[in-house]
Amino acid sequence: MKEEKKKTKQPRWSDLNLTNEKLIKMYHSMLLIRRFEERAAQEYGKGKIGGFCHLYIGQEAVGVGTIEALREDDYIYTSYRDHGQAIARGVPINESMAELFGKVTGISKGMGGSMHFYDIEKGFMGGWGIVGGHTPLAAGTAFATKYQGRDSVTICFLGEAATNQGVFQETLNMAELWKLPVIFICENNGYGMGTAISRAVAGDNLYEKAASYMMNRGAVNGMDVIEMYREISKAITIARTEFKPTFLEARTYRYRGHSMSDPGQYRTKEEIEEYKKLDPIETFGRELIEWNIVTEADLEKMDEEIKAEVLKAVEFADASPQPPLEMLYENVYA
Amino acid sequence: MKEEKKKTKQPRWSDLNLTNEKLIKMYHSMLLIRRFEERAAQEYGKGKIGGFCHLYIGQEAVGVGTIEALREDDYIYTSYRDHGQAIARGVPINESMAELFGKVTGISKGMGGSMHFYDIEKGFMGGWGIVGGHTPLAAGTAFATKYQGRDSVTICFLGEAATNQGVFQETLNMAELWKLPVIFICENNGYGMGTAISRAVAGDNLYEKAASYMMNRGAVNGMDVIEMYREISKAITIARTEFKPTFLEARTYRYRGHSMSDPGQYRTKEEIEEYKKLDPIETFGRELIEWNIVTEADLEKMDEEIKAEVLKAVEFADASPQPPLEMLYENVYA
Amino acid sequence: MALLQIREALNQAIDEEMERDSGVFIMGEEVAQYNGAYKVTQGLWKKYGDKRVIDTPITEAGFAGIGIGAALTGINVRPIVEMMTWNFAILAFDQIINHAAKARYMSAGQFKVPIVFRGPNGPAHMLSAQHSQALESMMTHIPGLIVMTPSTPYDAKGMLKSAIRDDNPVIFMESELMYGIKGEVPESEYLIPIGKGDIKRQGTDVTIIAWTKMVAVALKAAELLENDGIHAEVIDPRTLRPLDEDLILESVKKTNRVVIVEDAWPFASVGTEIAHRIHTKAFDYLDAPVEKINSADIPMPYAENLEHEAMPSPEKVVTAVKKVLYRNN
Amino acid sequence: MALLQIREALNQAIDEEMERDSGVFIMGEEVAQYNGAYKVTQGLWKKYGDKRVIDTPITEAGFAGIGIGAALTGINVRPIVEMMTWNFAILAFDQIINHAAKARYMSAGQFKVPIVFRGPNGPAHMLSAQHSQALESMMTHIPGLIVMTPSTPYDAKGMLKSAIRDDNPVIFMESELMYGIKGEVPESEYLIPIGKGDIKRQGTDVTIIAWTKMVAVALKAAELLENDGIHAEVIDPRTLRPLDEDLILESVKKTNRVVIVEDAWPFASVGTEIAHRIHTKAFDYLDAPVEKINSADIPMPYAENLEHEAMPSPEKVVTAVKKVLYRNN
Ligand SMILES: Cc1ncc(C[n+]2csc(CCOP(=O)(O)OP(=O)(O)O)c2C)c(N)n1
Ligand SMILES: Cc1ncc(C[n+]2csc(CCOP(=O)(O)OP(=O)(O)O)c2C)c(N)n1
Ligand SMILES: [Mg+2]
Ligand SMILES: [Mg+2]
Repeated sequence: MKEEKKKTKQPRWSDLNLTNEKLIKMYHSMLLIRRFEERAAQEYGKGKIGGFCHLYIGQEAVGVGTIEALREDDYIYTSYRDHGQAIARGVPINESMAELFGKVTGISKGMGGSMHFYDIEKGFMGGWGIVGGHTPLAAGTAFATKYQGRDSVTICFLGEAATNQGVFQETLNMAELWKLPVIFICENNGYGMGTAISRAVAGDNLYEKAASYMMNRGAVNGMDVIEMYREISKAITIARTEFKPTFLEARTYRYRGHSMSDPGQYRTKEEIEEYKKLDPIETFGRELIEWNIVTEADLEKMDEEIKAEVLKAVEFADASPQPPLEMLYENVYA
Repeated sequence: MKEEKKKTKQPRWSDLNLTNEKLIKMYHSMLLIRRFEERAAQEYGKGKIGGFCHLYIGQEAVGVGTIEALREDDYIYTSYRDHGQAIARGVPINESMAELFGKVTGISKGMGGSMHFYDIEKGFMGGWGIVGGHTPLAAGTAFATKYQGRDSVTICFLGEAATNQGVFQETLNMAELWKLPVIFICENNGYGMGTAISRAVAGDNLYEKAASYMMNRGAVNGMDVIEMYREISKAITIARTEFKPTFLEARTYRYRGHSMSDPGQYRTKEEIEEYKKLDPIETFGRELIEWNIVTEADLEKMDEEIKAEVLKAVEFADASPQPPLEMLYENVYA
Repeated sequence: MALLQIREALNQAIDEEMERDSGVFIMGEEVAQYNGAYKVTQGLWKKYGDKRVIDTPITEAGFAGIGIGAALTGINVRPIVEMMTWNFAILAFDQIINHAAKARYMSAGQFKVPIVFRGPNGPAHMLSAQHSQALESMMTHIPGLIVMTPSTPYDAKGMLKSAIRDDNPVIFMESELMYGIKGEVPESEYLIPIGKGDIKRQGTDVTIIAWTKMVAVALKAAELLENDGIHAEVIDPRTLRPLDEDLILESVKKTNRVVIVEDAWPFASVGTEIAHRIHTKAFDYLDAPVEKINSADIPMPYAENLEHEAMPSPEKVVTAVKKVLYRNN
Repeated sequence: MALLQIREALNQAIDEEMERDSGVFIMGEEVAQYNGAYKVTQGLWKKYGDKRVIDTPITEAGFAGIGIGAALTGINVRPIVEMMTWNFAILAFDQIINHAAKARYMSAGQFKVPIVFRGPNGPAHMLSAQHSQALESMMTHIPGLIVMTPSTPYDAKGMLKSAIRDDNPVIFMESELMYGIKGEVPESEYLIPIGKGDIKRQGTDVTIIAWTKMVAVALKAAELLENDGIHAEVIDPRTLRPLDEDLILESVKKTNRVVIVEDAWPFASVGTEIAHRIHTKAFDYLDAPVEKINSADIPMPYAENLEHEAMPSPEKVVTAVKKVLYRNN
């Protein structure tokens, strides 16, 4: 790989109009997610976090590569595995950690928890717990922006197992029929809980689920933040200028269990190790160093800073109060 | 067409092992359905039949071509547009008409009405009113027969608009994943109520809805009882011997409104007339005459007999009693 | 005042709100080019075009969810989602219950959910079991939802307008058999507030509580009772959730006797809820336990005689009233 | 007798019925290779293999329907369909309500529908709104369904065995928080009949009615009340539909006072139904209106303190009991 780069003398992202600053931001964002979640896992172990907690570790390139390609007035929906995309969208880690801790300073004031992050001012529309259930919502937001004459784009992340849900197929049909500016990014991490994709989905290529609708579609290496950025950028242009949907299969992997309570006996250690060799953060970090955009020391320093920040977020969350009891009956109705 | 036949000297069904008797039965079955429903429409007009009543007129070749290819131990599911398939399966027209009249002598004892014909001894599993809702049931019966080591096949008729329903997509996935001996026959009559398929389904070829699952699939001329028989026979062999599902799109047309209350303003008279030129009963009748299997007079006589039979069915239905009031609370539970 | 059918009153409500607010649109099966399966949307597609009157594929969960997502976006988009009937809306219950009813609470008030789900509910005539279900009880069970059930053209229009303007998910349940019923509707604009019931007939001896098409049954029963010198008061809560408890309790405190009529099944129904509230909150005022007349506790049969037998009727209500009055005939 | 967890008792019930009848199989998300999300199916896949213990894709409507169709076939196939939780079963409500509950009636008895839908129901711990719903009220509303809610390992096993052998669709609702609870279970076979409730504690002063995990809350409250010299009877209906009305009314006639505890929402709930039946059928025996303690009428929040506040507790039950006893402390 190094060889090749030297030969071409151009980084592979040279066609993408990515400043060094932006590249570093992408790396930073991935690392921030990683460190945030590693710490969240520890806090979960200590009992500071309750309920289900689904980690994004291993999949960071998908969220970051996508979200860095968006505009401020675009929208994002995702499933319960939502910390990564929220942080990539700029939800502060203090509010994120506080939400996990069930505190009123959380991004959803402690009402939602790990599965239900919302930051609507940032177009971060959550954070939904019913597998596949959020996919028509995303199409609905795309419908609304088009209806109001805006050129916003809506992103909808979903797992590969979620693509089986009927409501998702119904949504694909309407999205194409009505030309909605929505992009479905299927994070194919190989498993839906303990079920490997081959046992859950008939057919060889997941992205062909959009085929019968003749929807724009394809697969992308979800372990590579640049490739994500590249492919999503194309889809965004199509959505923004032609109001046409896309279904993109991002091939990725989660290192951790499905949620914190998953012993993970359905796959081998070797399989996980193989994927770790493709780690999106490490590989991208090496590339940044090779192209002299950062030094090893820069990255180490960044890591230290992030870790300190994350510790502060834990302190913040810990010190924050629970929601007052009056909140129990608030916001049931507008 | 006549020319061609003379040239080949062989009827086009010569590869199909169809006796003349069987061919005549197929014609008879289509005509019986046609005359039964024409009469039902009249009785509906007189207020003898209540609720919704969906006629099969124009689509007879699909039901008859399919069902004539089945064995006695095979199963059939369909939607609310169910008279045709029931009669093709041998449900007596007396019991059929009585059901429409809401009489206790009806095939569902007056509890189901037009949309809910059941004759389980004949493997006629109904007669269901929720668009798409019966499709997993059919897969379930296929599951059950395979589970019990039988080589029965289950047929599931559904409308083209029904293919959009999520539960049908979910069912296709499991049918292929688990290799269930079920055959989905989509009766593409061009409309779901007043909505033309092009306004309801994204994509050009309906049968491609089975593509991503890599399911056996194809389209067939649903106005031609022989073509139906030929294609379904192939699918049956695959289902019976390899336990593999098929999705078949039968291209057909309904002459009447969606139900009795449909004024039908969404299509032109000309369109209907064009399709009537392809009438499955007339074209097949001409062919039978051309091949000297029947005479014009035979068919006329058959028609007279059928009409008389249908009139008797009306008399039977009329004379039959309503269900006794005690039945109200029967059969809620087993 | 104009004499309008309920379908016309609903049509006016939608039309006026669409005129008033460009964010209001309507989607559903056959609502546009076909003018609605029951003609509630007659003429709207012609007037407002494809953008605002939208025919959907037959995918209730999908288009309900698209409506919800559109509403959540918060850029003044107010979907009206027509369900051809509520029987089919069961397919969209996950979207309604798990998404529309929860979004605001889970986001600690960040979302508003201005959406109306409307369509006919309850048994019509000889449609048999899958097409004859009154599902308001399931919907009222869910916090986060508002449930409205109009019984007259006047109410239908004023209530639907309020529903469309409201920032919460509103379940709006009509009736196939009532669309043709006529009544007076003012020319000038009016709104009927959510949560406000109505006394459909004044009386002193017994309170009969009913909504949608059971109001007519109650009124007919009241007429019959008048022959026996019994003056029945007929209360229509109009909104079932939130319930106008005060109106009900006031009437009960006056009459001390109650009959509830609903065409839903009896077990854990709205009628049960109302009866329970009366039993607990007006316990000392009751001279007899509350009587309920329901649709029979069975899937609805097709046969006309059985269907008739299964449904509440004025005669059954009269019998129930006499029971709470301890009268033998 | 063996001391078993509820999950073990359920596991035994399934295992024994699968041994007994080759037509019994179980399908659902993660039931096979993963041994069940809550380990109820532990070991079954290993024992019975792919044919009879089947992992499904995450398509609740689809596999519920496949189960129903398999049951309808009438060739001795008895599916047990595991719903990972009942929150997700809402996606399958059309299949359950419009298909399973109607098939027999619409076919005038031609079909039997021997199927069990089972899984955990009700709030667990800090799972927030979409994962914390007790949905038995919606299910009991539907004629054609049977609804069972066990509270002990003993009941769980005997009830599930009866459910599997029954020829009707049975809604079997467990609880995440109860799977680990231990109790005695006989070695030899026994069945608990559908529709039979149980007196979980004898008492004379007040009847507390509760099911699934609220039974423990009721028993704890009864203990606390004992300190005040109040002898509470705790009734567990076990089957909610059909309801063991006789058992309940008998107790009420003895105690004259009733508190119902449920972790479902209050509006049109099973608790409302039970209260209503008591109010109408034991009107003259009641010394106070029935009190209900419910989960708060809100989508469930995540924060631990709020969730705790929202749930029924022994203390709340004690307060309610004192209220129906007109005691001030
Ligand atoms: C409708 C529904 N069914 C089941 C679940 C339980 N559940 C939560 S996540 C999950 C697996 C989803 O897998 P996938 O879509 O691949 O996403 P991933 O978790 O891998 O990100 C399951 C079964 C649920 N939340 N919603
Ligand atoms: C879930 C559901 N939604 C809507 C309806 C009302 N409806 C009955 S038939 C029909 C059209 C179905 O069209 P298609 O599937 O093409 O079958 P066809 O009637 O043409 O045979 C509609 C909208 C229904 N019965 N069920
Ligand atoms: Mg996955
Ligand atoms: Mg059609």
